[in-house]
Amino acid sequence: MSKSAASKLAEHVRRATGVDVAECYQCGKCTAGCPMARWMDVVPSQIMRLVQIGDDEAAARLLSSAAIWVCAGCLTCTQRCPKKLDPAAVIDALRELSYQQGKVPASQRKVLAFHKAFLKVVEKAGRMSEIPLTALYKMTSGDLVSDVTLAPRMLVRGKLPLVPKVVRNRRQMKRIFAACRKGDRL
Amino acid sequence: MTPLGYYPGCSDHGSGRELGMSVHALARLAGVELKEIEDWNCCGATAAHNLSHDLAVALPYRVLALAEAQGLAEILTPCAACFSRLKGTVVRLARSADLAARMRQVTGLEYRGPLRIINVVEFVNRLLAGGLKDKLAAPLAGLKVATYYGCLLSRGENIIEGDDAENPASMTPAVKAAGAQVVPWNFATECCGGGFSMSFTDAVVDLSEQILADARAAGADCIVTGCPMCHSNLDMRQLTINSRGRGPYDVPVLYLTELVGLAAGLGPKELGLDCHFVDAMRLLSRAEPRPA
Amino acid sequence: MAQTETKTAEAAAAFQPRIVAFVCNWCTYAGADLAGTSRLRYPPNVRIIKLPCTGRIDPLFILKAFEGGADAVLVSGCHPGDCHYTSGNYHARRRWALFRRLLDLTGIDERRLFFSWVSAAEGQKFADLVADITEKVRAAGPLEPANPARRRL
Amino acid sequence: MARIGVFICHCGENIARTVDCAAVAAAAAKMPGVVHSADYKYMCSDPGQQMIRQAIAEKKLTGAVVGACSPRMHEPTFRRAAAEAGLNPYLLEMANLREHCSWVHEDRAAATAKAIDLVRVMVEKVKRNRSLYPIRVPIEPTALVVGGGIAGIQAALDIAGGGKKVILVERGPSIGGHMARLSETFPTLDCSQCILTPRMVEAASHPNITLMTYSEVEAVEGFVGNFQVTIRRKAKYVDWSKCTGCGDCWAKCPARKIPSEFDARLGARTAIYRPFPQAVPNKPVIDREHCIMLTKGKCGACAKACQRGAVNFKDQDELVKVKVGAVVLATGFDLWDHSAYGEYGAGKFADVIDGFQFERLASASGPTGGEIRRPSDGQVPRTVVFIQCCGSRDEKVGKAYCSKICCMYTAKHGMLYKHKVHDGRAIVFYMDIRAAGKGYEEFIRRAVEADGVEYVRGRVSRIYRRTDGKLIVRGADTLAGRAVTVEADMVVLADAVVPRSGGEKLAQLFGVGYDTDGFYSEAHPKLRPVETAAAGVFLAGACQSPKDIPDSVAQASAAAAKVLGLFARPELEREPVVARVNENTCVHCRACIQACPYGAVEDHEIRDRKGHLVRTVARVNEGLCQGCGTCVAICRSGCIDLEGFTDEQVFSEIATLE
Ligand SMILES: Cc1cc2nc3c(=O)[nH]c(=O)nc-3n(C[C@H](O)[C@H](O)[C@H](O)COP(=O)(O)OP(=O)(O)OC[C@H]3O[C@@H](n4cnc5c(N)ncnc54)[C@H](O)[C@@H]3O)c2cc1C
Ligand SMILES: Cc1cc2nc3c(=O)[nH]c(=O)nc-3n(C[C@H](O)[C@H](O)[C@H](O)COP(=O)(O)OP(=O)(O)OC[C@H]3O[C@@H](n4cnc5c(N)ncnc54)[C@H](O)[C@@H]3O)c2cc1C
Ligand code: SF4
Ligand code: SF4
Ligand code: SF4
Ligand code: SF4
Ligand code: SF4
Ligand code: SF4
Ligand code: SF4
Ligand code: SF4
Repeated sequence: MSKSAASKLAEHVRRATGVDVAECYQCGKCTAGCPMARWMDVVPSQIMRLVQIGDDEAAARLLSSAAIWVCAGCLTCTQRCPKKLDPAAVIDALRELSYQQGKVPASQRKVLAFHKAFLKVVEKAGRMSEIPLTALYKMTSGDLVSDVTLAPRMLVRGKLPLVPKVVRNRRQMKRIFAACRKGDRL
Repeated sequence: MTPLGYYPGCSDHGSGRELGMSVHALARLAGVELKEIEDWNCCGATAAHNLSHDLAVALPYRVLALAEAQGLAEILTPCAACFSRLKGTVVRLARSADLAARMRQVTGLEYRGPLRIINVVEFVNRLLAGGLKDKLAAPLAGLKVATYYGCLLSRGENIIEGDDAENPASMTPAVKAAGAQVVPWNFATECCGGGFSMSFTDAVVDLSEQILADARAAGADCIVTGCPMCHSNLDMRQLTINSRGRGPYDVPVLYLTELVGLAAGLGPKELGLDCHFVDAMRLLSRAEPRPA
Repeated sequence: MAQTETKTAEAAAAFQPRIVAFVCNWCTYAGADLAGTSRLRYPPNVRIIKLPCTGRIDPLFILKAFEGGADAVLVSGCHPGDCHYTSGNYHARRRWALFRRLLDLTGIDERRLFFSWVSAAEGQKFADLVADITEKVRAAGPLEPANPARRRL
Repeated sequence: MARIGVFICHCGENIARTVDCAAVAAAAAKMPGVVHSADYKYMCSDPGQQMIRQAIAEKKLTGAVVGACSPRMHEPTFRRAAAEAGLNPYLLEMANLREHCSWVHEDRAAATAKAIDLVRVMVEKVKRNRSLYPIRVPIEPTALVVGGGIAGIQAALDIAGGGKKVILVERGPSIGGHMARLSETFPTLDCSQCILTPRMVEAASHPNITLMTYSEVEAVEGFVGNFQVTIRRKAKYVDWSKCTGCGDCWAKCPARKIPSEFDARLGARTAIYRPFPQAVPNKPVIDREHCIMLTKGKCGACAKACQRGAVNFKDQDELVKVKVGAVVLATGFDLWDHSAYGEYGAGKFADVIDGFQFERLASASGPTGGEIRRPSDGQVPRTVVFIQCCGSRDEKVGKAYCSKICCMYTAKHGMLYKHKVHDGRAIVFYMDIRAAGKGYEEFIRRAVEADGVEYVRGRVSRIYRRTDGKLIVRGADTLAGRAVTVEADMVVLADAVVPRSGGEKLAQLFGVGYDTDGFYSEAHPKLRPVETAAAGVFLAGACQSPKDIPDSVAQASAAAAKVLGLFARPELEREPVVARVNENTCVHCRACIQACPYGAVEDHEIRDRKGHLVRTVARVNEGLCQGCGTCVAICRSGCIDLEGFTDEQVFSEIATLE
């Protein structure tokens, strides 16, 4: 059991990550070092605090926050936490929950579209390659204009392979994706 | 010599191809056989862990299981992002029997483990210790290098054994062996924005610019890295940074393997040096032949 | 221990090991006190016998404890160098090497004899130690005298 | 026939919550030899003790067992009660039903069963107890104080003021400790030197105090009342009986660039030096590691300069033995070395300094004459960042504790800086403000409200130095919920307070415990805060836990009171737990003589009436024996036993556990 017994969210996080957020004493060192903090609507130490509280209001705020999608997973917070906690893992768990519950905020459309496009390509081909990824991402994110000038330059440098490599045992890949899918979401 | 397992990772054929090229070139030179894992799949970096914890483990699990079945005990994965996923998975599986059982079920594959996963820095250091050092001609004397570790070679399970997370130095011996010098700077471990290149370009531009600015202020002629993601953010995104009116920056970004390859006298094309966005070939003109 | 391996899991769970702990007054007894004042939890299977110093522990005490039905014996005193009596625990340690061999002769598995150092400040260590020993001994099962003559020791 | 009484205490709810005390008492009543058994809510209270006294008298008890808290808590209380009722106090034993049972178990049935076992063990033991009588030993009424900081000075002065002799041993060349290095002191901002130096002088000139500076404790023998302590007087290479402290020598010394410990490496000193102008004694020593003469064999400039011929390169360390009856340890603290913090620059940035360095910058006697100038280039910093809890409250570096003094001195530093650089910015990053002393909260508010020190609540994640020399501090403002970056000219880290180096070795010499952080352990955190587990050894100051000056002084005076209390009696009563040799069976193998850590076992010649030697046996000197029992366990022929822990007693205890 998580030591903050009242918080269902804390218990979920503990089960998913092994982190007991009750141990966080809100020093703020995670926020202080976070490279993405300035783009976050809820900074990492506040994320920890809201998980401690874990009531409906806190959960709603967390799961629909941009912050959990903005986190780059750089582990700076985890590296320096004086309580040896792992805020990055906590954020991972919240992100998965947010996705499963369909709470991803509109502002994070592009980020989500990218992750989904990436996994779609991997599901279909077993490997990621730039052209299908970019094509799928652009279709789903609506972000059609950015980086159009980069593609030709990548091409001439041999960085856009035209014939993507694929995994032979496609059945196995399908099985893995099917097994990891929760509901209709992955 | 027993062959070293090799996991190329998806960027090997695409955006990070010069890393793969230079790794292979060095391995050839050192007489190390790299045996690619057959039918390997994408490890899921950097998307899978955002949406599904299970998938983030299952994808690398398949790779590990294949490698083990193919009789490999050690796997080199030059991409730092893949390294992080594979090594993280090895560690997590060793820690939790539950997870291992679930993965067996999810994938239908058997992995007993633990395999040893090594990254590009460990690979280079190993080659150097194995005799490659004597083959270096040090044509890079005077070159000032900012060694960039980023997140994936300095933190968490990714940290190289014996290194210091805050002030890492595991690349230093290789840079020195290549005759170049390491400049002290502040952004060796700061995040470049990682996988947000496409989906959150603003952040990558900002963060990468800080890194470039600090390297330049420190007097570095180039940045050396071991991660294709960092490389693409720092190299390719320099164009974006410049196009947004910041800069202009013109800092070559090399893979450690390219740097050591140059010192070993390998051809720049063989190392993929011509594939960079920011001209790296000009570093060669600075290269001074070592006095006989 | 062949006979313990055949034990069923329930039997192992039902089995309450008896552990006798010989501890010194200054370090481990105080450490156990600290475990109490810190309200730490550990299994109730240990019975402490207080002595001034581990140097006072006669190997016969241990044999007697096993003979009396202890499933395990713990000997714990001050850390090396911290002995309240400057060197009593050092003398004790020198005797243990010999004693382990003696124990072997009696047919008692030497893994049932535990040595540790617990200082007055190490309440947590004491609690962990007792929990650990209890678990190990529970897994190993009750001490069945291999040689019934041992009872007459 | 044994007539044993058993008394089970509920300790309010503390025992009764998990142990069925009535059931324990009932079970005890059935134990062989028990003639009386009772339970009560608070055994140690007056009515509880009365119950014991009454039962002893009415039931003619020959022994008693109190099942209550740890004997380390109340054994003296109950033994006193027994004695008052006419029972020899050593015929009473305690079963530890609280610390070893109710507090550590949850299962009521199991805890009750264990409690019954614990009582049974003691009943069987007490049946075999003998009446014992305390041993009386004379006391040497001289105290040893180790460490000459404010705590040691205060303890020495109070003991000396009480009319007893004191030997004050200080490792450095001068007394004064860290307080001598401070600029002004919270919460009143008195000048540290002004309040300290008069006491230093008083200590040096007090007729009852013998000052031994540049000295360290080397070895300790004996026990409370009679310690023999060997002190190493390190070679000073200056004959202080001739030296006048004129200073001609250090003016001439060519080894001038040695970083000054006193000035926290911000200033330099010579090889022949006194640490600071107000040093006591105000005479120099030669630092043998840096003196050119002592390392390379040439120079001698100081000797030439000295008109009194006081310099003596042939000086040697000297071992001095003293006899003392009590000891006060006052070895103080140090600051944690923040070079372990890679994210704060690993100690490599000259302008990231520690608290002592700031004190020296702010001190009128410091290397900058009291002007705040940063070490790298001597500029006056326009923005200074102060970071609290550096190393403290950080499990990553293994220090979970709060260093207690740094909130206060950081506020002081911010204030002093603002007093000196009016238009500068002082920014403090803090997690909590711990200002619970008298006038302390008011002091903090003054720093904020009157002096404009800016407080930001959050820890700092990283400091790095930009090429233009600015220190970039990345912190958080958790109250505003954002990351903040400050461009600073200087950063002051409030490093954790840690015990002095070598403290553990000293503790081992005296048999004093220390905690995992290395701070000396008191005998009881609330009720015996200046005593240690080693009888006759007391604690004062920051060696026990981080302390400010008022706390250090208060504890020093308390330690002095304990020493004076001990010395008020001519003799000491000691626990009669001693070994005894059965002279009839001893074969004089001398194993015990060699094993005894106190040299308490001696050869004893048995002579007949005519004085002819019959044989030689071992005999224990009660005055020296401390009752460890090593000799007992070592005697192959079983002819030594230990009072209070006889073989018979221990075997009977073991036997009950069947
Ligand atoms: C930056 C800073 C600012 C401070 N400002 C204030 C303030 O404004 N107000 C306030 O009340 N407090 C302040 N303090 C706290 C104050 O310094 C301490 O409370 C005080 O110095 C503790 O005194 P002490 O005698 O216990 O220890 P110390 O001052 O450390 O003295 C110990 C002495 O023992 C000696 N010694 C150590 N080991 C041995 C040994 N083995 N043998 C012989 N001698 C030994 C040492 O050489 C030293 O002389 C400050 C502390 C710091 C770090
Ligand atoms: C809610 C609460 C919880 C606490 N919990 C803890 C805790 O867990 N741990 C801890 O360490 N501390 C605790 N404390 C603090 C602790 O109570 C005090 O530190 C302690 O009681 C102080 O003791 P004292 O002797 O100074 O004062 P008091 O306990 O107040 O004793 C003063 C005595 O003097 C008598 N007296 C007063 N005036 C006169 C007079 N003119 N003439 C004669 N007699 C007089 C009073 O009747 C009284 O008996 C707690 C305090 C509170 C309020
Ligand atoms: S650094 Fe750790 S303890 Fe501090 S606020 Fe973040 S998670 Fe909590
Ligand atoms: S892992 Fe995420 S939250 Fe933690 S420092 Fe990096 S970006 Fe910030
Ligand atoms: S010159 Fe001589 S008398 Fe003067 S301080 Fe030096 S040693 Fe002492
Ligand atoms: S002999 Fe040593 S102390 Fe004296 S002046 Fe020379 S260097 Fe200085
Ligand atoms: S006293 Fe203040 S600054 Fe020092 S450790 Fe405690 S809380 Fe932190
Ligand atoms: S007043 Fe009391 S409760 Fe409030 S901060 Fe001070 S000590 Fe803590
Ligand atoms: S060890 Fe025993 S027999 Fe030997 S001298 Fe000592 S008391 Fe006598
Ligand atoms: S019990 Fe024995 S060994 Fe211990 S001090 Fe006394 S005489 Fe010495």
